[in-house]
Amino acid sequence: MIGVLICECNGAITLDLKSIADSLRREVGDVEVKIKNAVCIDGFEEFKDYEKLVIAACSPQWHERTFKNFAKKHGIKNIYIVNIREHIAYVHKDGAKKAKAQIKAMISKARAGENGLKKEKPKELKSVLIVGSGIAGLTAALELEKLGFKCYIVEKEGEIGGILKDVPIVYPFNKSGEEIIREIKSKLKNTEIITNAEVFSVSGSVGNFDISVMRKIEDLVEVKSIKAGAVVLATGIEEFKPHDMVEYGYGTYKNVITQLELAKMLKEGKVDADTIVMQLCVGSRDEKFFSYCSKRCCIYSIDHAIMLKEMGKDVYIVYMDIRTTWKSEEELFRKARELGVKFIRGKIVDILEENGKLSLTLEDTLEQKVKTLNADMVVLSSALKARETNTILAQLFDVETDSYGFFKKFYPKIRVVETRRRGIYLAGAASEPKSVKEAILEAKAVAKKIATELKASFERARASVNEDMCIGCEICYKLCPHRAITMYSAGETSKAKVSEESCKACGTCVANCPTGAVQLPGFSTKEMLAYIEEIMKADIEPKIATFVCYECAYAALDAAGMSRERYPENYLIIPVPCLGRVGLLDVFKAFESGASGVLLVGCLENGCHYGRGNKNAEMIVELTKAILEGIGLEKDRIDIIKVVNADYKKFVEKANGFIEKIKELPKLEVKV
Amino acid sequence: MIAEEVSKISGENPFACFQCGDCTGSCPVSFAMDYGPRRMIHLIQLNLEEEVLKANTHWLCASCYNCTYRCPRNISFTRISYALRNISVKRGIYPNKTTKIFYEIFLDHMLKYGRFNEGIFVREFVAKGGKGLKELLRDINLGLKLWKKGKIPKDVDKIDKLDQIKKIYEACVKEEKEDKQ
Amino acid sequence: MKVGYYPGCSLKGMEDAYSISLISSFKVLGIELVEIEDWNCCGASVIPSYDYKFANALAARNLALAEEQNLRTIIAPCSECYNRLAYINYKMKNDAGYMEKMNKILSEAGLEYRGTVEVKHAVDFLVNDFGIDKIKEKVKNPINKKIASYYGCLFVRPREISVESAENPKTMDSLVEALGGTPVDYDGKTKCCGASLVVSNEKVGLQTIKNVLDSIKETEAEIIVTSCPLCHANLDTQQLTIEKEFKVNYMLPVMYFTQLLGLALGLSEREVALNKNLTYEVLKV
Amino acid sequence: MILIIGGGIAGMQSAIEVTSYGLEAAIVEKSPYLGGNANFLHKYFPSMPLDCSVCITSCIDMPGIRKCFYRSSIFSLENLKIYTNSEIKEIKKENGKFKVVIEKLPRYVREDRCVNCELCKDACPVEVEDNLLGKRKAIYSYPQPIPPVYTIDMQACNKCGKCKEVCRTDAIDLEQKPEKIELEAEAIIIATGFEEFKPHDMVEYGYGTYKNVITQLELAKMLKQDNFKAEKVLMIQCVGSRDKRFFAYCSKICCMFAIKHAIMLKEKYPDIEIYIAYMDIRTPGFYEYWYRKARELGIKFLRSRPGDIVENNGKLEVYFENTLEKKVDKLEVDYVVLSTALIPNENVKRLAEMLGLELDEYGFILSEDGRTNVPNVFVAGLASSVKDVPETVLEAVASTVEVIK
Repeated sequence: MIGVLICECNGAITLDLKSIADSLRREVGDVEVKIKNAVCIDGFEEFKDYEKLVIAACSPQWHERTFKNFAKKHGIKNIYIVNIREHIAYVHKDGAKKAKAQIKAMISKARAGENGLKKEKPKELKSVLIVGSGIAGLTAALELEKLGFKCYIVEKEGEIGGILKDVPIVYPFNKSGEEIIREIKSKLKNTEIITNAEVFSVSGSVGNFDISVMRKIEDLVEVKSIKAGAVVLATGIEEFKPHDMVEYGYGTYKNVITQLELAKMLKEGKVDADTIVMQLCVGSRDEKFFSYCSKRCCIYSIDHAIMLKEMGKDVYIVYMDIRTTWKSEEELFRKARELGVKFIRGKIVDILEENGKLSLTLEDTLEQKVKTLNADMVVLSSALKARETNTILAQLFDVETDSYGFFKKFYPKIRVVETRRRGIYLAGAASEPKSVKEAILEAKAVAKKIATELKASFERARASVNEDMCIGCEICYKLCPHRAITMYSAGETSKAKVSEESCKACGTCVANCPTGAVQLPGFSTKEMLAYIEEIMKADIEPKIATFVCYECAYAALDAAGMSRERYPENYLIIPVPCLGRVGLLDVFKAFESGASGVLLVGCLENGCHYGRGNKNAEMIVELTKAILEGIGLEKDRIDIIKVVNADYKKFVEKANGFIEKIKELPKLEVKV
Repeated sequence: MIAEEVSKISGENPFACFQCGDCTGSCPVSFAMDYGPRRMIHLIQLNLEEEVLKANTHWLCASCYNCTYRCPRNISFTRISYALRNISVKRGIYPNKTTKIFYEIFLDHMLKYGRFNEGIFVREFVAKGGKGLKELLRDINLGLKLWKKGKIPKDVDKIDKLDQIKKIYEACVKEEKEDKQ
Repeated sequence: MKVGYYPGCSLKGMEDAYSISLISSFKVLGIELVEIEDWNCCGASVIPSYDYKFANALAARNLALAEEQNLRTIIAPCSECYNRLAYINYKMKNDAGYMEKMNKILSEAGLEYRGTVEVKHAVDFLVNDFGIDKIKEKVKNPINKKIASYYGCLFVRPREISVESAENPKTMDSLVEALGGTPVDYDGKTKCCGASLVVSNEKVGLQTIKNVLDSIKETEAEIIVTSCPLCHANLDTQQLTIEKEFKVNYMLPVMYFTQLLGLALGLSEREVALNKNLTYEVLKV
Repeated sequence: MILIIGGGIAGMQSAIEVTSYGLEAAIVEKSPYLGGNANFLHKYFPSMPLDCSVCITSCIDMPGIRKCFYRSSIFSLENLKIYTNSEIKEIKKENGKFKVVIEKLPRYVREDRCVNCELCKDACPVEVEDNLLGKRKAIYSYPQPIPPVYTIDMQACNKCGKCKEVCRTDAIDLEQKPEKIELEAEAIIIATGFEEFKPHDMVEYGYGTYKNVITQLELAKMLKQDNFKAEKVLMIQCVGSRDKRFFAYCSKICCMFAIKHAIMLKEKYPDIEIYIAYMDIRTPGFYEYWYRKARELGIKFLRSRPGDIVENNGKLEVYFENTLEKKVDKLEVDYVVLSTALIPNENVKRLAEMLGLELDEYGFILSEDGRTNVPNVFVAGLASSVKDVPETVLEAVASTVEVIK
């Protein structure tokens, strides 16, 4: 027996609920249908100990958790929520037929499904591997130690400290890089630092990574294997050596150097020049080299300029924009100006050397004059670029890098220290040039995230593979956005296996498996097909199967509801966790069951919460179009739209337009 | 808007420029320009059409591509200056009479011979008054030397399929008109 | 060895010394030049100034002709021609939309270009494709002189089609070395000679040429070699005018790289039309 | 129990971080809903393309998937208490713990009875102007309110009782009184956020005098309500920031703020003319992409700091020196948008007094990586310095690492 509970929401759900309930009782067997007001307040004790309960109420975005809490209390194993408020009552004039169809479809799905929630195994390993021993890596180790973790730091070079160790005075600490590094190192107690070493193989997943590290001791190579619950990539940055920008003569003229080289001189306290010109943005903000801004050059150039000025030198800074954000940086900028560091807005065009003197040509854009400056030394604030080893590490750890070789953040707004792979984190400049302060902050954030991750044990659904049906085609393995699927050899063929820890339940594998070997409870082929078949029985024409991803798209439809926008009720909603879950089978099942059109609603470009579900969906749309054309049908019957909550009007426009197109097409006749 | 016109002709986006001045510094003839390339782009960004077209900058551009080579934003001022000349020519603006005559004869030759014909050019150029008396005298002096060397402006052969050139020209003119509408 | 050849108007006109020496010296090396039939003017810098689209279409026509005549590689000895043809070739090959646009115009004349031709500068072809070693073998009269190679602009710029790095090119110097000469290093290698500014704005034009000559004079070079008829005309023909206007004395003989090559390969001065250079007499002094 | 003061992005993120580690927490927010300044902003950088402001934090159920604030339903977390409409009255330190008294002001709607059905709103006869929502009723809620309940604006309400009549769950309580709540907290996270400087004192710009001279935050609200119409707009950067007379610091995010708005406007109305008057464009790191994009879209950047604005026949005349042209010029525009300095919330001072916190000369809390001078008191977000969203979130996460120790 399946329970069906319809919420009145104080009367906000302006549908004839009674007649819906009646017809459900009449048309669907083996159900107990009840109408109740304010389910979110009072719960549903009357359905105590039911195996499955379908709740037709407001958007699950509001009260999914509330209902789940009630369900736990009442001993109900599974609840299924149908949104009849934001998706029906608020947006359609007469939504009763759609409401009935949506509820019936959910009942069919509930009937076809089984309990798929599984609790994760608790993670026991309390150790973390950190790649890179710069400020970010060391701080992460320090913080993790305090939380009770054992850390391993793998450093490629013989010395720890990364780029920072050469900096004479680190802004804003007023200490040398060496000092800072030494201080942190002295605090480490439960951390093993392995220098001259590189990672060369990785296996396992969150909670249990197996990592081999190769260590060079003189001519010998030692292999060490490390078990870690999580990994932090803190590889930092390096300075770009502008040999390719021949106009500056770097590498040819001995007195044309980079900021980092100047830093080393300053550390030794010896700068053999009287007039020094610094050029900012060398290689940065330059489409030919690195189009991003390196962020830190302004501040350390000014730092160095002040030091030089205090040594009695004549210093010029040639810049385009000075980027000293926030308080103390801006103060430093002002101090430099007040000390008499000369700022020229422009860009050096050419450097010539004659008798050890350098002469530079540039346009002073504020004076509008092409000038020649004479200097003893030119210091290039060269771009900060990603470590070259990043690409290799990315392959080893199966994470992504961007076109510059920086590691990709999972999401640039709120998930800056995570990667697409669970258990692998980023700290410091490995993902973007950063200040020391930011690097420290990130290291701390990583420590917190790791602590939470290794403590948590979620109860959730995950995909799994039926070994007998798997033919080893590797489609799921290649499409899985989280790299949760691995292939192992089983006799003559290979088979797929899902890592329970890494799977995030997007369903991309299910949608694209040719044999149905991989299944995701809650969105298995059986459940989806049952749902689609049932919902297409709705007494509405034409019917448009609307696959809505449960992230931004669902929220956009909700927002349309809250704003009481209107669109036709022909859009029958098929919720999916991610558009990646929509496969050819689902689309053609919809057509076969009576849909005249199919609309896919998903998250924005680059905005897929699972990485690339919307890209997969695009592929499905293209394929469908080709097939439709191939069998002599109109390819315009399928379309895709990408929206966010804030742009819900776009969806409404699309909905109102797409239906007109569908109406113009002849009715689909499917012969059974 | 002048910027749009420029980018339509040249395919460059002058708005992408962030005014670093690398172009002006590298320009071999910026000393003689009313505005350097940087300022010229700035004026284009501000849509000051009159000042832009009045300037001698784009006429002085020797198309050496120094600016293009150096630009951190991948903008080619050389091509922008071609576009500006196109725009000027369409509005009948030339920096001087010589250029006007030079251009007109060149185009005429393109359509008449498919190639540039030095021999005829010299005769026509002088006939149309492309050179003043003083320069002419000096040129005659130089010309004599050249003549002695056997460096005589020669008549070049016409190409065979001249109609192809004409048709291409007509197609371009037609497209231009369609664009305007 | 056969290779397509786009002479351009200058080489057929006053600067025929370049084409004479090119053909004769390449012949010694065993390179046969196959002229594109019915080629048209590339538009130089004038037609782009007049109508940019038309100019590009003119260049595209030459490419289409070369393709039609099955010429896979064409060499352009004139830097201006090279620039026009190579850039349009680059643009059409790399921008499908542009290819379509250009072909629409070409189709009016019954032509089409699919992007199978490679455009090369004559020097680039000689040094990088034919090969320095093969040239070295054939040198009969090594030219034992200090020689300044003048590259000019369009040999090295813009970046998309540059033969090599603009800041310190070496191709011509390596050729000079192979011919027995001593290359000299100077700043003005790729400085602009002002191109056709001498015609449109004489004062500025002469000044830019002077800048180049000044920087060569400092090196005590004995010969300047060029690889572009316009550069050549500016440095050679206008040298005398500048000497007069600015009251300076350069005495710098200028010759095409092909003339130098021909002499080294044992051709006579006449065979490479050396006497056509205005600075020919200086060489004799 | 961890007390979080302020329910903006930093506060909410801190709450999620603390509770997901299994600790108890409470948020105290002075306005009726959570979200803080995020409620006012339409879209956020730096995600490409821009996505919405509410989509900021993650769902707690599933690892690795971000979801909106309201979608993460943090109001039904069992180990998190949310006190909206509430103010801190008193904080005392006793036995290493903080005794906190908060006053919960009446919202005249019982939070445990309201189902957010909106019937009351339809019944309410009183309509008033709201600076976020535009026109609204005396009983109102936000588009995606957390908590999902209504609020009565008592200043507007005429006590007609019509809402009471339609409410079937009996949620309306017009006689609700302020409530005193006592809490005991082991640690406090201050996340009071920022305010925008209102440049009434900068007479040259006529803010407050000319209707069409507005601030960026005001523009954001107009964009959210979709009622901004103009042909020519000038944005002025560093208004009050980098200015020794007011705030000498650089407000860090205004460049991106302005560029974001300019891009949004330009994409929506391609014919609009937008000028940005700047001294230095500060788009550090990967933000450079947005600067380039803005330039390419044809947004015009004037290197200058306008001197004077005069209203003339409904148009604003702006006088400025174009420093790249070395020329004094005049520009006529429909709107002037001032990118004003971002300053700390005024409540910080009171809190600082109660807790003994050290503030800097501008009223920001002095801190190091989230720690303040008082043990067990932490700070997250813009209460300590100006930050963008990623950094705010980062700090919120980082400061909780201290808490969970």
